[in-house]
Amino acid sequence: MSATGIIETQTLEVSLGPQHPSTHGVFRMDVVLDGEYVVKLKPVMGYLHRNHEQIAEKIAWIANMPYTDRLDYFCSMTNNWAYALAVEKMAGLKVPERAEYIRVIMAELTRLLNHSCAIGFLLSDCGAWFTPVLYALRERERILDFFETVSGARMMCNYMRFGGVRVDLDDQSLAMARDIVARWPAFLDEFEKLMTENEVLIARTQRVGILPRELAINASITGPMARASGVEYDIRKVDKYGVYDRFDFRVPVGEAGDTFDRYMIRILEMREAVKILEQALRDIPAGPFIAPEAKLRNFKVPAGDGYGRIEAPKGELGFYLVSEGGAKPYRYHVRPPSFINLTILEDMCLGQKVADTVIILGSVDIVLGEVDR
Amino acid sequence: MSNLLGKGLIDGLVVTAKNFVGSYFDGNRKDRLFTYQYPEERMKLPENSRTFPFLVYDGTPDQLRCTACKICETECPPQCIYIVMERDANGKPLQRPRVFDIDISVCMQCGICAEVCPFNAIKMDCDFERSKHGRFEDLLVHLPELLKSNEYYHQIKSAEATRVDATRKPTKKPAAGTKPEKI
Amino acid sequence: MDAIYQLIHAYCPTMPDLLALVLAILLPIAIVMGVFLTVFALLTWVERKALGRIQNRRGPNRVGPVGLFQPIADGLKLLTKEDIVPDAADKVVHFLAPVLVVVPAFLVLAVVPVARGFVPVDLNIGVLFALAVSTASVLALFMAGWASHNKFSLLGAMRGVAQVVSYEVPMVLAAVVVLMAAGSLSSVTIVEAQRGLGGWFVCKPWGFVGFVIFQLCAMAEVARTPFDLPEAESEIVAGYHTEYSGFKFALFQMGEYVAAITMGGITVTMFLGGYLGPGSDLPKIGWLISACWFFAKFGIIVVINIWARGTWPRVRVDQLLGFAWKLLLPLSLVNIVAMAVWHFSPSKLVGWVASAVLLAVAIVALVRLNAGAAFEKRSYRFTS
Amino acid sequence: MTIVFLTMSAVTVLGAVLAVTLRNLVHCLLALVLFFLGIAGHFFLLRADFLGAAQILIYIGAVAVLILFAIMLTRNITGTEGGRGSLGGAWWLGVGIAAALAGLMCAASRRSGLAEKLPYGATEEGVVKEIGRLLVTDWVVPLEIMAVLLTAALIGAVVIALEEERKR
Repeated sequence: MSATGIIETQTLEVSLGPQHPSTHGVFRMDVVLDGEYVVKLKPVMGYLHRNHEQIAEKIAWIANMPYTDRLDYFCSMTNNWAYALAVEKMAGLKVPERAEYIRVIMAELTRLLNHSCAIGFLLSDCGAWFTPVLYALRERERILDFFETVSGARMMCNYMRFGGVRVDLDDQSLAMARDIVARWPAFLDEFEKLMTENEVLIARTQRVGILPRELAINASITGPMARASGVEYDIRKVDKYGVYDRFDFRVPVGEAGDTFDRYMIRILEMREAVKILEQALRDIPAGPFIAPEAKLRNFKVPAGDGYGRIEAPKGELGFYLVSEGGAKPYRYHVRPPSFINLTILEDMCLGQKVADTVIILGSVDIVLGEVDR
Repeated sequence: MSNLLGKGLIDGLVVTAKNFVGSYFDGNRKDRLFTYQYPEERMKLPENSRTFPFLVYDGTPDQLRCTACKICETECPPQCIYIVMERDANGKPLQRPRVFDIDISVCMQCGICAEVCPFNAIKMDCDFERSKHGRFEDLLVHLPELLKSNEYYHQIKSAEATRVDATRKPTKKPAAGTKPEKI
Repeated sequence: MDAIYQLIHAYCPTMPDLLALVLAILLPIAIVMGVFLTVFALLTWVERKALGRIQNRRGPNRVGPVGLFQPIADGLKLLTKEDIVPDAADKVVHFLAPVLVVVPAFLVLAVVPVARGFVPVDLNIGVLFALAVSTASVLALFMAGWASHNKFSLLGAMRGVAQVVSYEVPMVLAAVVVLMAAGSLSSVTIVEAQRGLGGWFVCKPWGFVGFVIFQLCAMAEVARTPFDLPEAESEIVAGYHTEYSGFKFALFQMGEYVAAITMGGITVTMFLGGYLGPGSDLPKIGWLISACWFFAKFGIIVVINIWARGTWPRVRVDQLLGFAWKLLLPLSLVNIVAMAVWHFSPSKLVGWVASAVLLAVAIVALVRLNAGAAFEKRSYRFTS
Repeated sequence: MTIVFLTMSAVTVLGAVLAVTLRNLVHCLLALVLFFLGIAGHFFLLRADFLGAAQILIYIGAVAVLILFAIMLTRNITGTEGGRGSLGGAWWLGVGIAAALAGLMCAASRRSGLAEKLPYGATEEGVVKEIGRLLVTDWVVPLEIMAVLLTAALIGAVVIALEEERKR
């Protein structure tokens, strides 16, 4: 059933979501179908809007930290870091070396956690009946245990502080982290053996949802998605924030920019993240974990503005803050990677089939908490 | 594909078979069957873990550390704490709360109240079994329910409690006007 | 039937003839229904348990010992649930669809020889009957999808119809090989034709290819992963039974399961030697041993189904149909030729080699033809 | 047996009547399927098991589905419009044509002596075999003509599909 000169068929408008098993939350796609082909797709966002930016402008600088946990609830550590980075830039706080290392460890563990779950859910969208997801969750559990031991909470860590981190890593938790990192390559091998060469997966993902390089740049796509399209852009390399210039790691870049590339780039990035973690856990210096001049209460940021950005697992996560010198931000703006990456969903989905829209959406790797804020 | 077509499918089957068989010979539970069978077995929570706040008292419940300074009330991100200071017959403030309510349906367990408290009076609990039948009144926790002894604090978080006790030793009960310790 | 009739006469000579006749008809039906409904309930438990272990979970373990009573609990739950019919639905068709799903599934059971001398109805066209009746489920799919007045349902139904119709063709053609070998359409005769060491049809080149084709088609026919498109939950919610709840939903699940069971039974009968096996011919307890053999072989099919479901992703609609028309259909035609080669070859060895070579060449050629440009090996560059 | 025959006939006739009188096209199709089922039942009743099974396999499994796709392709896909014109004033014409056709078929089958040629005496097992034998001996020419026709149709379908593929 396709639109040709021979038989005129009617299009069918289907609303995928907000209650749909694989829209990764309350997200809606208004899809116009011709048979099984997508001729039009409109992403509808905002079901999870909760006034994140407005709330932030009403409360103290530090009180915002737990709110950033809830942006991308998979990666609270990197959210914390981006926000802390922006504030530190404005306040001119110097972060002690040990804290920088701890931050790198946390961020890279978050990357492992996010990517493994992202591809797990992508495969689940392909119909692999939750097996890959549960393998990913099994490994994620270790990282979450580690996060809980260190920060007190599994997902809403609220761990970073302006000028450092809240709790130091003791030897026991460092050993825990080393154990996780040591296990990870084996898990990746198992995962890859399970799926990467699976013919069904290849047939489903190769040349599906192609994002051309130019479009990726023009739409300011970042993160693994941009790199899968061949854009060599990684803020860890560009900005060298934190202590990333001390680690030896490579950035994988894809060619075709299709769903399969986005899947593979994530796996390769995890392998690189393991390398970074090994180095960071080996080299972590002793010293204070928070800047001595940093304080929690009555914290004021000098007037001015600042933009702090990091390479979050999903892409560039930025916080643009304006201060009037008071105890609260005057303006607080988030540049969430999944929101920006989601804007070109229609371009990737046109001409594909309904079944493909779901896996293309899965390969974008969105978290609605961040998209809608 | 350089290798044989269908190899990927077989490889996947091998992995799932290994996991299937492995789950029966899984000595260390965390390797494969990582779920806890909740009501029968409980997770051992690490010391740092935090759920809802509680108020620490030394000895008897009337010797609570809280001075109703309202720092936690102002710093609380979702504004879920409500404090009214006790006053005597003449209207003189008594440095302890008459009302201390926490709406745990709003509380987001961030632990900032415990961090900012200069008197180590409010701490984070480890008890996650707080479900109630009602949605509103039942989840509004009042002062008597919030009070927990220092012994309880030692019981759930011994290292942290010992550290706190060490810093508190010199001044048993902070006098009015004591500078809050720097954090 | 006659045997039971005689038996009843022998033990209760006073019973009126008509009653004895009715009993003789109803008794096998009751036995078959009872056995297969138990198998159905047990199988849902086995599947959930096995999938759980595959996925590092425990599976159901709360109701009864190791969760054995879970199917009963599920049934009770679904029975007590509210039955919701959408306002815009076509009420009559919406009601009829779940019924129509279950009926053909059970009808097929009538021709499956479960043990030696035990087949509810030994139709002389047994296999054809089974294939024909199982096709009728197409209609139920369509009725459910269309009557629900839901776009997801309709999409699922159209997918289901296209899928079942497409896979029917290679399935019947794969079955033709067996019919040629056995020279009969009767299920009992087909089983008896597989006597002897290595007599199972699956042990022969054409039989093996036929078995693989038939098994794949059977999986597609009853919408099991990786061909579960009509109810692909990540794409179209629940497909054609999106708008069903309560016991109607249970009927859909049951219909599907029973269809899967009967398809497994047919596969066992046609390719795996049915109830045959060492000891199945013993005089007194032979029927019991043969039943054990049947269910053991049936277990193999179940394992294949569950294992595939726990591992493989789902294919896409066009790939699914392309697989049927471009690969399975030509292969099954070549398979018939291979059977002819086998039949007319002068000696067994020549037949073996000739048909095996023919099939191997056909498989390689077809795979090459279809997968020529489909899969590419990717390499990634790294910047540092 | 008479009761069974009468019920079956009633169902068959009911299906046929509903198929032409119902307003919703999909309902008509379902009624038609009921009619097909009735015919299959008649075959089973006459101990023509093979024909009965073939009737189900071909008419319900294939023909009905074909009509279904035709309806889905030409009408509103969700079937919301439903209705169509009533029987119309020309119903007597249809009845007339149907009667004439039925008469013609009866006469033709009686004249040709087809009935005598069919393998009545064969055992149950033999019916299928006999049908198969007749198809490739006595009736081989019609069979081959049919095969050529179907192949031509198949090739035509492939050509049309290829054309569409090229356009896309």
